[in-house]
Amino acid sequence: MPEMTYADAVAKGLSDAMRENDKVWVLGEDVSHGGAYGATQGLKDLFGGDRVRDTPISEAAIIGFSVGSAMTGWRPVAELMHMDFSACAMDQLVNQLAKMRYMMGGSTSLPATVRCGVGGWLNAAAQHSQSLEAWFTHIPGLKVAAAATPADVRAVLLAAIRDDDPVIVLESLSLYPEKGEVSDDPVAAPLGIADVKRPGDDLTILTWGGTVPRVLRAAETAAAHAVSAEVIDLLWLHPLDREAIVRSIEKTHRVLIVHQACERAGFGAEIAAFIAAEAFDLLDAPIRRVAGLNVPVPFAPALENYVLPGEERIARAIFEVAA
Amino acid sequence: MPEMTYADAVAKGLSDAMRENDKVWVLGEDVSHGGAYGATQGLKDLFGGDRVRDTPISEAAIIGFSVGSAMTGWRPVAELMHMDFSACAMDQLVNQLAKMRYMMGGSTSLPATVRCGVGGWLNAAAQHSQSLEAWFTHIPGLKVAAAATPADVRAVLLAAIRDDDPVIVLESLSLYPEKGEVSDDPVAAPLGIADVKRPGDDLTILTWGGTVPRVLRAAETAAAHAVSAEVIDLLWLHPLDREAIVRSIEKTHRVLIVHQACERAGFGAEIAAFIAAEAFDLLDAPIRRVAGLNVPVPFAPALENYVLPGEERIARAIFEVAA
Amino acid sequence: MTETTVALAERSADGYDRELLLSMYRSMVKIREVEQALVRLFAQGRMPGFIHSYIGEEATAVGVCSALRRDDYITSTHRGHGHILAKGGDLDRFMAEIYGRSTGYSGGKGGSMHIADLDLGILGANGIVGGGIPIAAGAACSARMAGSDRVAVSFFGDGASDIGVFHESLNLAAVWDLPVVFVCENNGYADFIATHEHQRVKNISDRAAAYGMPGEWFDGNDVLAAHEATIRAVERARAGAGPTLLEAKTYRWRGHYEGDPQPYRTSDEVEKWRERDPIPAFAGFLERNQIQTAEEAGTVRDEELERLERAIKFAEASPEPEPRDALRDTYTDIVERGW
Amino acid sequence: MTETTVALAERSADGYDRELLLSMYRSMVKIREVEQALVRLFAQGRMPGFIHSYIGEEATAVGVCSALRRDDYITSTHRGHGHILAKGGDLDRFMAEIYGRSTGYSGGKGGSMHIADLDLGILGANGIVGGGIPIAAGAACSARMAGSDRVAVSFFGDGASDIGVFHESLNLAAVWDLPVVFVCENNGYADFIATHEHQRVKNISDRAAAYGMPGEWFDGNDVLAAHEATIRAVERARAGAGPTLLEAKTYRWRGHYEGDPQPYRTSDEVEKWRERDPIPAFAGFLERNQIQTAEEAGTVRDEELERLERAIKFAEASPEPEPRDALRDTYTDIVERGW
Ligand SMILES: Cc1ncc(C[n+]2csc(CCOP(=O)(O)OP(=O)(O)O)c2C)c(N)n1
Ligand SMILES: Cc1ncc(C[n+]2csc(CCOP(=O)(O)OP(=O)(O)O)c2C)c(N)n1
Ligand SMILES: [Mg+2]
Ligand SMILES: [Mg+2]
Repeated sequence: MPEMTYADAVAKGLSDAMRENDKVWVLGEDVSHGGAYGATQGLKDLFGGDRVRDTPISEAAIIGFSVGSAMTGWRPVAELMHMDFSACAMDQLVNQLAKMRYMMGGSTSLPATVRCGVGGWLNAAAQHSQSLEAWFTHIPGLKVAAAATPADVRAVLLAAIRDDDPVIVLESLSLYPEKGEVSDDPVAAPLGIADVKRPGDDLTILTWGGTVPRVLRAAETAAAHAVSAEVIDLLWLHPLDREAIVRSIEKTHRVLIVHQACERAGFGAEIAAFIAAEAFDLLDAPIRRVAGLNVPVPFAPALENYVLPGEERIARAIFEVAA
Repeated sequence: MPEMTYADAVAKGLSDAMRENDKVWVLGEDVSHGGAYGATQGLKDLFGGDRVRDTPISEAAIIGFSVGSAMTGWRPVAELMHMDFSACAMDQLVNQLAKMRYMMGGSTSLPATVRCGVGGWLNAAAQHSQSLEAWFTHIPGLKVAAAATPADVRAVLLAAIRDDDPVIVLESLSLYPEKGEVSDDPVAAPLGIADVKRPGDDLTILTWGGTVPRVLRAAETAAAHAVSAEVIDLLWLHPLDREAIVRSIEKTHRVLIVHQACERAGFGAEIAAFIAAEAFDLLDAPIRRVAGLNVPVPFAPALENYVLPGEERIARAIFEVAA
Repeated sequence: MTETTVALAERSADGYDRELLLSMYRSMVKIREVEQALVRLFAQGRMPGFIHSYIGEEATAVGVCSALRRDDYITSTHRGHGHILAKGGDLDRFMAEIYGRSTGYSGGKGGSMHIADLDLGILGANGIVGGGIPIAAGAACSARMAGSDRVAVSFFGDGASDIGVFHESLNLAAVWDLPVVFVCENNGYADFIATHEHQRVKNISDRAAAYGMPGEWFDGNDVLAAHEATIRAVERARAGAGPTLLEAKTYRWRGHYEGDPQPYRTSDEVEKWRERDPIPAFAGFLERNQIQTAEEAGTVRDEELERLERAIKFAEASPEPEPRDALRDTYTDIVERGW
Repeated sequence: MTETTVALAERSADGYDRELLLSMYRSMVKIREVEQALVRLFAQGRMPGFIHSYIGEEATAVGVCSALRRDDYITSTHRGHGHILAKGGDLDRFMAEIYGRSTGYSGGKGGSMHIADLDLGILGANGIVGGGIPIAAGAACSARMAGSDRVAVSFFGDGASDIGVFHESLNLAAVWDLPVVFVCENNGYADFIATHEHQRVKNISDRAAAYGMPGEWFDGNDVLAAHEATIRAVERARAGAGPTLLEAKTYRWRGHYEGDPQPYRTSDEVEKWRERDPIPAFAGFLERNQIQTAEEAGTVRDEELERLERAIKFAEASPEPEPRDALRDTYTDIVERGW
């Protein structure tokens, strides 16, 4: 299988989807030029300016046009360069895109995909580093996915675009340059199915997006100290793979949740609440979260690395939970 | 103590604050006319058009102007008629208001208050019934409060306006006409302190806002069946009164969380996660949540009453958790 | 900015199709009677929620929609009844939805503010001020990309012309030359605030210049002015010449919502506008031009009232939705858990 | 729309204060040298994050800010270095912040995109396009309510003039007659997209009409044009006559960010604008008007370079922030938990 960067894998997923269905089109700021981070590179050459459309800096219109497009037979794929900018489009995302089908009693569907560049470790400070997936998982009508490898992001994107409901796809900005193998065939990720990225027996680590590689490295460290962590990359936050979570806890009886977003009211809270309600009797230890500290993401590397959940902090938590 | 409606108590809290500090001013849609729900009634007559300002339908500007005002010595109190419309102002709320102090290394403070009409039971459908507090509790830099009685809403508002940080205040639209006693003296709610609205021994119910009276009624029902529920009205979601929560669980060992917002990734999840991490060993039963079902709020009363957490559903959960 | 309005009294019917004119009249009467019935029924507590009455503005919805094809799109607003009916919405399902019944357009999930009929190109009323503007433009984009000559119309109010997404949508529609007509219904108020108190532009249609698109205002109480302005804009749109901003100058007879005590305006002001009632004005025009007699006009009203009575009966006889229906339609595939 | 630009070459210095002109020149040179140094240092990997260079646009920041008082407010953008320095920002703290050091304006919490100095009325650069526009208007509202004659200026780009909050802010500022000057820096591009590709209006200043406010464009490479247009707008604002929209027509010499490969434009185009370099043009003006000799201009540059060297040394010698500093400043009272 060919190796490519995460950013190229995004472009590949998009071109797979555009090739298999000519109702798929792409819009966003700079997308005809590859986008700010190269994730739409080459699409305009392949599919033309009608299906790869640059927009002004108008996030509300980007999503609003997508709503109208999706209601009238097309499959728009909108890019929000940084997820922070979704704040400029929340009405269209939440009050329109998410609810339109329901408000109409099911008489329409909205097969739109919204791709968001997510997270920190870019030294881009508080307005360009947020992971806001919790907002969207809270809103019925949206599906939410995240991917941490080139193969996964391609597969998740394909699944999202094929899906008949709106899907918010989180792409980890810090992973864009990372390389990995991606198959030639367009393989879509099965909806709502998590991926056990590393099997283990002593504790279950639930994570997604930008923290996946960090968790895997921390799990390596732990393994060197005879702690065997099972690492589950959720891939889908909604629908959530509850069975996979419970299955793993049945084995390990201990849970650590890791995510990049701020801890308070992050999606990790929902997972913990689910477990505390539905798998309570399986637990041998408190449910532990390691997440972004409850502060805005600061600029200076020394600060940012302290605030975001890095390998060292994750490793410490692994030992504590396993103890 | 005089009796007044919740809406009048809001106006009273605002006029208390405007009287004690002439830097306090009010802006929003229709506020000079009392606002859509009467919660700013009389303020313009008392304080004049300079301090009670109507705006166009421009939620982003309402909050953005508040940011600029708060940074330059004033204490704006912005009204968002329905919390659903906060979606039109999220960038200013989240990327500006919440983060400005931090991004500036503490060299400014932002004493702004944002009042939001919240929640359903109005037959106003999906775009006028949301409880979106989880979004804001997730964002460092904001404080979040909610009130369920006339006295509380007056006290919380006063505290919010006096506070030097931005505070989002949730006012329950369905409670606006409800009456209660409100003292003549301006009493502010202590920051981050919950209120035990009903003492009890068998389980702890944590709730806030529009569900408080429903929980209290359900607790009455339970009491008639010899189940003694302690009902804690959190009043502040951030800062959260963790001590009060733990203190109660030390007594009851059982927890039910009730809120109006959708269950998935609602703020109840954060509370459950906190308890599952920090009070795990105190628990005798799984943590249970009763909340809005994970669908948009529908219009027809038969549907809406099914979706929102009503007395019957709460009562059932009380018996289950206590069992 | 072209000023095109010729008072209805001076107009001739030359060039107009008789049937079209008659159907326009009928449509205006239908809307008026439906709205008056809703006002009455709502006051009786027969339906839940809120009612935003369209009374007095009928000429705009009808003038605009009569210039559209069945397969053209519209988006509408919280004050949307007129638009839905003018575009051909089914009265039974419409009424049942406002009653919150299972036979309604959305099975009771949406109510007055969320009626849609995709078969008629009605992409939904909308509870968010300005919310429908980019949606119409997105639909226009679909038409454009499909190579069809369908157009989209977005209705919205004077108040909506102040919200950010108005600006973003018009700008982007212009940049993409989309076949969309933005129809701003300036009815004098946004909630309790008069138009001149929430903006300082003389004509809202002047805002078109900010996007390099043509803008035009018309007398919103003159159904032919509305129709003709829309025809011009639609022709441009179908020809690929891009969007237009139209402004209808009209007036909201009733309060913002039913129950609004309206301390913010005088009854004199309202009275003056009631004298400019678009329906008798159009009836007079039809009479002068020998298209419809006063008697025939009376028959139209009677027929519409009878039709309306049936719709009300239909709605009132329809069952409430089953509570568990609430669990469907959030997604195409997932049914949520109930209790 | 008034067209006021008179080419710098034809201008006279009559009526200008000599010291003002000299300080304007110095300010432009300072910005240019700082920006060139940052480009170089960033390429060497000496600082984290992103750099959005202001090179080529110096006349606008300086022309505008030289028309302001110390106690007037400004809000700035991601491309904000020029504004901060023109408003008098302290070079040491500025440079240290861009380096992410504890001695920086925000102690390293903000970086290049979030520099502020409340004592100088600098209410912050801003990472969100258009984010600062309502903030400036809110500050103007404070001035108004306090009965002071302070004004506020909001800087933003051509791209920002398409975002919703631009529209909402200008509309509301007009309705409230606020003392704010909206300064749109049309530098030809928003990211990789040329201005004419993201909007269809001839002059961005024409958008003023949509709000019933005056609009005026000027040659953004002519520091006196910028200064004079601002003086006019500020006078109106101080006199209570409300806001103005100004458009500076200028050009971004470098890529959107340092590292931008710029396939979207030709080097010819860039070259043409480099020939319109605002700094030599202004130096020539000062020389012709016997205000500053070429030699003196050289001295200014040397002095600024020396000052700059000190600032760089200061920044590089400053310590990184302590990790646990990250836990402060979210709130005035709560310190967050660390690990
Ligand atoms: C974003 C948003 N803000 C506020 C409201 C509350 N609201 C509903 S209708 C309305 C007034 C709308 O005025 P206009 O656009 O002129 O339409 P009209 O009611 O006059 O038809 C307001 C403020 C809303 N629904 N959405
Ligand atoms: C709301 C928002 N959308 C997108 C971006 C990403 N972005 C940063 S700068 C920029 C271009 C800004 O163009 P313009 O306003 O013309 O300013 P210039 O960079 O030319 O000075 C974009 C799209 C952002 N920061 N904020
Ligand atoms: Mg109106
Ligand atoms: Mg630009």
